[in-house]
Amino acid sequence: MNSVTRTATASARRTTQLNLENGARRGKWKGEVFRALLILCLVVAFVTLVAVIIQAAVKGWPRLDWNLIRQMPSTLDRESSGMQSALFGTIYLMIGLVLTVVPIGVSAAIYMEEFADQSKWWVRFIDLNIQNLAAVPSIVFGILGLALIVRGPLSLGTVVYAGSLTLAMLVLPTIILASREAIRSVPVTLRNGSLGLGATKWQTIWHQVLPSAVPGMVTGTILALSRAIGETAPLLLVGATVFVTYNPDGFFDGAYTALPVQIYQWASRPQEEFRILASAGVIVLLAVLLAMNSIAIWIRNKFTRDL
Amino acid sequence: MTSNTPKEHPVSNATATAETKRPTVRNPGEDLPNQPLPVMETRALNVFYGDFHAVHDVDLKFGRHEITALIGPSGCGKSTVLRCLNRMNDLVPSARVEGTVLYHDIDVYGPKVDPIEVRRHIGMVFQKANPFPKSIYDNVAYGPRVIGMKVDSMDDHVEQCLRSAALWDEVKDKLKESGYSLSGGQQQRLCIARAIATKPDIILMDEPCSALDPIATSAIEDLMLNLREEYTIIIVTHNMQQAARVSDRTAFFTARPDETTGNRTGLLVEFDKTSKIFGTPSDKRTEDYISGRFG
Amino acid sequence: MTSNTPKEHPVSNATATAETKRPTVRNPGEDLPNQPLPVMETRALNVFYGDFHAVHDVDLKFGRHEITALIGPSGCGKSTVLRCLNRMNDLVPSARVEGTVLYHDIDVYGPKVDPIEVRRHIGMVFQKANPFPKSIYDNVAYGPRVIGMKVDSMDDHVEQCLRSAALWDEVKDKLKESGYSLSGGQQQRLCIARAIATKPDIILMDEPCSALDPIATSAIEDLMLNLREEYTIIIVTHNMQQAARVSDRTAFFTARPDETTGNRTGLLVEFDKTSKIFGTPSDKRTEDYISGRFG
Amino acid sequence: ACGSDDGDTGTEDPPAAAEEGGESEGDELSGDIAVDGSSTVTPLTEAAAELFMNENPDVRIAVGTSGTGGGFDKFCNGETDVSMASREVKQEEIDLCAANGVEFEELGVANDGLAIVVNPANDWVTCMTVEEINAAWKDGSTATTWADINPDYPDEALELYGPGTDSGTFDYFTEAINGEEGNITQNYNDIGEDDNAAVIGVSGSTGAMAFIPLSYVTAAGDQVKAIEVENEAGECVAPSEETVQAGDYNPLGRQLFIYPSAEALEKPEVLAFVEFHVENSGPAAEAAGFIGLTEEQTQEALDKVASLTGGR
Amino acid sequence: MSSATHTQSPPGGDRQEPVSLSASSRRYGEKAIVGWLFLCAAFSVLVTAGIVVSLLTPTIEFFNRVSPANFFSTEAWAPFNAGNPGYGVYRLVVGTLNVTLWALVIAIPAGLGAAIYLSEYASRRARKVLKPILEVLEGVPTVAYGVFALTFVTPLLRDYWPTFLPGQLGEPPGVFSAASAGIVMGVMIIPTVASISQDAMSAVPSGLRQAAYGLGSTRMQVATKVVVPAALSGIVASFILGVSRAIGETMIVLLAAGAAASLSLWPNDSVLTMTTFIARTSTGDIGHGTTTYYTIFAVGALLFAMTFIMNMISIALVRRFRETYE
Ligand SMILES: Nc1ncnc2c1ncn2[C@@H]1O[C@H](COP(=O)(O)OP(=O)(O)OP(=O)(O)O)[C@@H](O)[C@H]1O
Ligand SMILES: Nc1ncnc2c1ncn2[C@@H]1O[C@H](COP(=O)(O)OP(=O)(O)OP(=O)(O)O)[C@@H](O)[C@H]1O
Ligand SMILES: [Mg+2]
Ligand SMILES: [Mg+2]
Ligand SMILES: O=P([O-])([O-])[O-]
Repeated sequence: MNSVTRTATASARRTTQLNLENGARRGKWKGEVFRALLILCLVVAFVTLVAVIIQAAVKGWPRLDWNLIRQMPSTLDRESSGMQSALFGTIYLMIGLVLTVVPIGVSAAIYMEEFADQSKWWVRFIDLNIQNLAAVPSIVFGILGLALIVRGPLSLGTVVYAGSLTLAMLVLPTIILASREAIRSVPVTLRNGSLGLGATKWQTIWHQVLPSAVPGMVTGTILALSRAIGETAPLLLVGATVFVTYNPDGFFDGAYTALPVQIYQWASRPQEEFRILASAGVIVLLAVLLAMNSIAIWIRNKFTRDL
Repeated sequence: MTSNTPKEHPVSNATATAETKRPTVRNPGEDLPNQPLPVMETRALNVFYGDFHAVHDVDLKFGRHEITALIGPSGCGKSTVLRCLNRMNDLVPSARVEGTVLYHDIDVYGPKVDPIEVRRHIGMVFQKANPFPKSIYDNVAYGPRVIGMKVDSMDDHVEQCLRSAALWDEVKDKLKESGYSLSGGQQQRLCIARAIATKPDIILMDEPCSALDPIATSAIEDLMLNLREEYTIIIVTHNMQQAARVSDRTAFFTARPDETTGNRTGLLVEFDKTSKIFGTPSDKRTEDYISGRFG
Repeated sequence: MTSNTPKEHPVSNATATAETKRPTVRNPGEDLPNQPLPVMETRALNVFYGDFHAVHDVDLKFGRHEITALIGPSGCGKSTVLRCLNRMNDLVPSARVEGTVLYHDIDVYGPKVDPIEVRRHIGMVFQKANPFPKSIYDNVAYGPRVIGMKVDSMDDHVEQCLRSAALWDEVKDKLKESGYSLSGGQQQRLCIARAIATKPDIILMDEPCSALDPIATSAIEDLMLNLREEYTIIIVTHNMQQAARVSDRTAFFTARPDETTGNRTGLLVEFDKTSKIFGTPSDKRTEDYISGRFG
Repeated sequence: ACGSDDGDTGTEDPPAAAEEGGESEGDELSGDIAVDGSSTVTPLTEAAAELFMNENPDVRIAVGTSGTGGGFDKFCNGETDVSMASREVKQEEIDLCAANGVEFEELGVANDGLAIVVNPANDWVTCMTVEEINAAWKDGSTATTWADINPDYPDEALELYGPGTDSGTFDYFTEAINGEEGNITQNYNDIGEDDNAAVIGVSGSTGAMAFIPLSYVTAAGDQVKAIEVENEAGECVAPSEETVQAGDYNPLGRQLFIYPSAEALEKPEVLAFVEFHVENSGPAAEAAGFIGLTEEQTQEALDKVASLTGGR
Repeated sequence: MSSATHTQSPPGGDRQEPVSLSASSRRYGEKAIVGWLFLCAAFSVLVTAGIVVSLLTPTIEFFNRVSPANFFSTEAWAPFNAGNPGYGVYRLVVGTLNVTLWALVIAIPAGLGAAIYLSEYASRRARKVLKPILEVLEGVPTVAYGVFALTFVTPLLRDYWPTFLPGQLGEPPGVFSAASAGIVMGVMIIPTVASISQDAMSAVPSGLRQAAYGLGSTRMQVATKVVVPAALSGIVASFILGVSRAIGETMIVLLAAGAAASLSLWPNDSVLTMTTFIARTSTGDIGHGTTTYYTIFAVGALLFAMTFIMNMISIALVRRFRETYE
């Protein structure tokens, strides 16, 4: 190493040091401000949820007691009125919904992922149709339910199952899309492994694909259900707008109401007691929702780690 | 960590490196018939993915109880050809196969042929070991079960397959554990055990060692040489030395770009005994490839 | 399509293949100092991904205006080491780097060092050509713009970079077209042009040719040899012949499995002049690898 | 107590309930009753239903809120036993019921008044004429300030709140004040079924005016101030229980109705409930914020029931 | 080769049985299963058909009574006015757009910002926590948001309205306002916009990001100059889907936006949206068979058509995006 090289190296070193070290780059603060703004955006969304919860909790506080879910709705006795029939109505709605929509949705997803030939125009049409259906306003499903299920061809009347069926159509696309996602995420190597052994397509699906896809499907389904549980508009149209002081006694019989409908009912009454009940009801609804979502997230985390 | 092992191999000195060097062929003087006795054969095989012409006019004969290696640069269609042999390409919706693929003189693309049945005769092992998320035992038993194979005792059958795959000693105490609990090389041998459990005639292997370390690789290579006694093996490999070590015959593919579209279509350049391909290839492109000028 | 080109290279006959063969080294007799004059250096470099120890104790010196090749089997940590040099590993959340990486004697992991600034000095070219979905012109101009580089005329600068990347003639009439409209090899050269547009000191290349055909590969290799006049180049490659053809020094890595966990940790086996590594390696493992016994 | 599988018409065979109730008393009432209709009447019927169910625990009454029109729609389709209405049934609805063979009777169950309310800070108005109200509310009204209604009023911006176009209250008000159902200015704040929103609106703005059911005035306390309305006799009358019952508070006093179907009345529990509803008008109305029936009104209603059931 | 069976074992073969490649069974069960699966997939088409039929039949009846010229006009919206009815749906559309506009003013920047944060800034662990919360947010019942708008946001707006603003803008809103509904709806839509945008951004190949970082870009430059432009069609799709959700949302506007069919784009006015009209009227007083009754379906059909078109655009954009990178 001669002295020329050494000087060159030394000067290079100095400039580099100046360059590499902090502060050399101008405008660093821009990045920080930008990041702060982004966090703010996220916070706006989250803070509102917190505000919704706090506001409902504060307002509904006087009525956040066991009577709320133990008692039936009452006009005379607003202080201890509850929403048991609404809670049960919602449970019935959900059971009817799950039994209807899960088999159809999962089957449709299997067909679209495993059997459908994407080059066929009608497959693409079904695909497009599912995607589009996923974004149709819920009130339109209410109209559909009213025209075809409550009245019209099915004429079920305003029974629980009519509500379940209406909600089923509403969440069907979500379930299909989530199940397809779950099926698609099963590694293709697993499929090839099975098919390469001479297993038939259905054997491969049944023995390899579905077991691996179940966690994803369950997660997607729970998330879809937690959407359905809060749907109000379509239920208003298909007959859940009822003051009922007893729980449903079947899927095809009698009157029912549901949590969000009961909340809406109370929220639009003049008396302060009902407003309080509405807020307390919001808390109950959110609690049910959070519970469902937590289960979904738990399932997802548990199983994605294993795969 | 510097090596203190004394060098065991005589090495040519650095000045000799200007000369073209080739991989070591396992058994150059072996008595192999000049023409394979084909158990499987392709004739004018062309494969398209949609409009893309992936493989052009491949004529190959795979000899019974031989190991045939398919080599060539990335994207030249080796895997594509391999997948045609047991109709795994049926699973790629855009794939279209032209030409004839004969298995015991039956066209596997014939109208009455059931691809499922084809795959029961021609097993497959993949690049990435893909055990099922089940126990080791169930991995091996899966094939016999789904094809409804009659076996006297499934336990015995599983044991025998694991023995054939040189895996029995390592797993015999944990047959109920998940296949995922094994190391990469063991997983790959499990996949081989799984493939032979259905008693296929031919085993296709697509770069079975490319994700494995030297020790696991050499275990699989030994296994292949043993399996050759009972099965016909066709292997795709990137590793020329591996082809040279294990195969009886080698097919060299390359890809030729289309002048107008720039799409690269794979084609068979040369097919011959392995010793010939690595010794005195008759095509300049083979020569270039095995001497490492590209790929 | 059989070749009718007469063979241009003398070939050793098949019986000679039992001897170990090695890639051809470009310039074995070149006058290269025995020790590199390091512009960059790693000392006891260890990298972890979460709990997984990916790379163990790497000491390397990268010489000014030299091409250094990192070779070794898949998963031995070549890319990991390369990414440490310009702190690209910062972007992998689980990655943790221990040891020292010196650039002009400054620790690039030092407390006051801004990783953005490091990357402005040490450019990078990736395995898969990754042009931005923008015009060819904007691809090249992107770097100078984001770092706020002062150039007299951006047009001239872009032209000069494209010329340096041996791409100008092919694209000069379609600078406004998308970078995606180019072929694979052209895209890779575009990425090189983009990397040199910010006038870095060092260029890191991670398997820049592995997805390219022979012609494109050789264009990039020629380009590297030219760029060496102005830049220090560090290249990771799977293709030993490529390392032999282009590099001045070669570092050979391998991976050693942990006895209890089975996790494979990468380590540096040997680092020397390329002619030495491919001629008379001093480690058995290097020997095994370059003679194709695994990998 | 699920009487029958036919959800539309409820229980048809009372004995079924006896089995299920398991009570010793044979005359214990049981069965399901489906009531639907006016949102105005809903609290009243809910109260009556609750009181009734306290005495007859095996009877289950479901009260829906589809609005007067929606209620008749279901009622005439045979989906409900009793329909609640805040106005008299319309000809189309009569026709629809007739087409489906549904016979019914109209029973008054309470009195209600529509109150005109203003902000408590409004000190310029105590009594308005129908013409003044009309000037503010009629279709095509150009009044934007109180002065536009009557030059004596201050130049305060006028802000109007009223129930939704879909409510019986709306129909009643438009007919009584503007002479034609649905005739209303484009410039009012439609607060839908939520009459309380009108209270909030009026309490928040000095120049606001709204029409709401009298019951909501009571519930609203002193957030709003109800004003007097000059009746047909030219007297300024404040809305109150007495003035409404007496019919002095006109044209904004009204009766609320239920419409049981003849078929439903054949079921003893429905008959019992309807009679109970009429007889207990006072307590129910009090609970729901309405005004009970006078004795004559009660008797008239009971007579109608009797005539429909042939004195059963 | 017509037969799939070859009885002659090839020379040197050790396989004694004949080789057969014909199907060993017809697998009817399998075919039946596929048939069932197809029916399930086709069921979704049936649902759409059901929607179209249930909307179209009464809509045709509506247009038998009211001319399309009247419906698609700026005339008064007074379907209840027996004496002087008006069916100018334009007012409802404007009302809907008013609320949508204010929703988007909130949702687009916040949703995009949240998406950029999640995709480019958040650590994997943070993302694993935040993304599910976002999903929970997407599932918060709109009736809860509606109650919140009515009982919290509205009073807040009325008390703290910037009255120093000139003209109409300075007047505090009433009990019902587009602003209250719009703001809450905007917050409701943030998760939708954020999660689709984030999907689009995370689908941008990491190679592009690495290239940009490798050139010495800052995180902000990578996000704004590389990732967002590369994911643009997916991001726009999320905006359009957000619009579509805003247009179709019912409970918030039902509770908070009021029902005055005013032709106004001011945030402090009360407006009547298409969904409010449908929900109100179909649970309201009107008799079956009246023209007003059919109006519900005409408005419903228009709502469906509008959201349908937006969904299609959004789907097409997402598809284009996917095609670029998959
Ligand atoms: N499913 C597919 N759809 C479309 N093109 C495909 C598909 N599979 C492979 N190709 C294309 O066909 C050509 C041949 O691919 P193939 O996988 O057979 O090559 P290969 O020789 O096995 O390469 P490698 O060594 O990388 O595995 C390539 O250009 C590839 O891009
Ligand atoms: N982001 C990551 N997170 C966790 N582990 C990683 C990550 N990247 C690499 N690894 C692991 O680190 C080890 C070294 O990987 P690296 O990519 O550096 O190897 P390589 O020598 O470049 O291999 P190749 O030749 O296949 O590119 C491998 O075992 C790999 O699985
Ligand atoms: Mg391949
Ligand atoms: Mg690498
Ligand atoms: O529900 P209504 O009383 O307004 O018809």
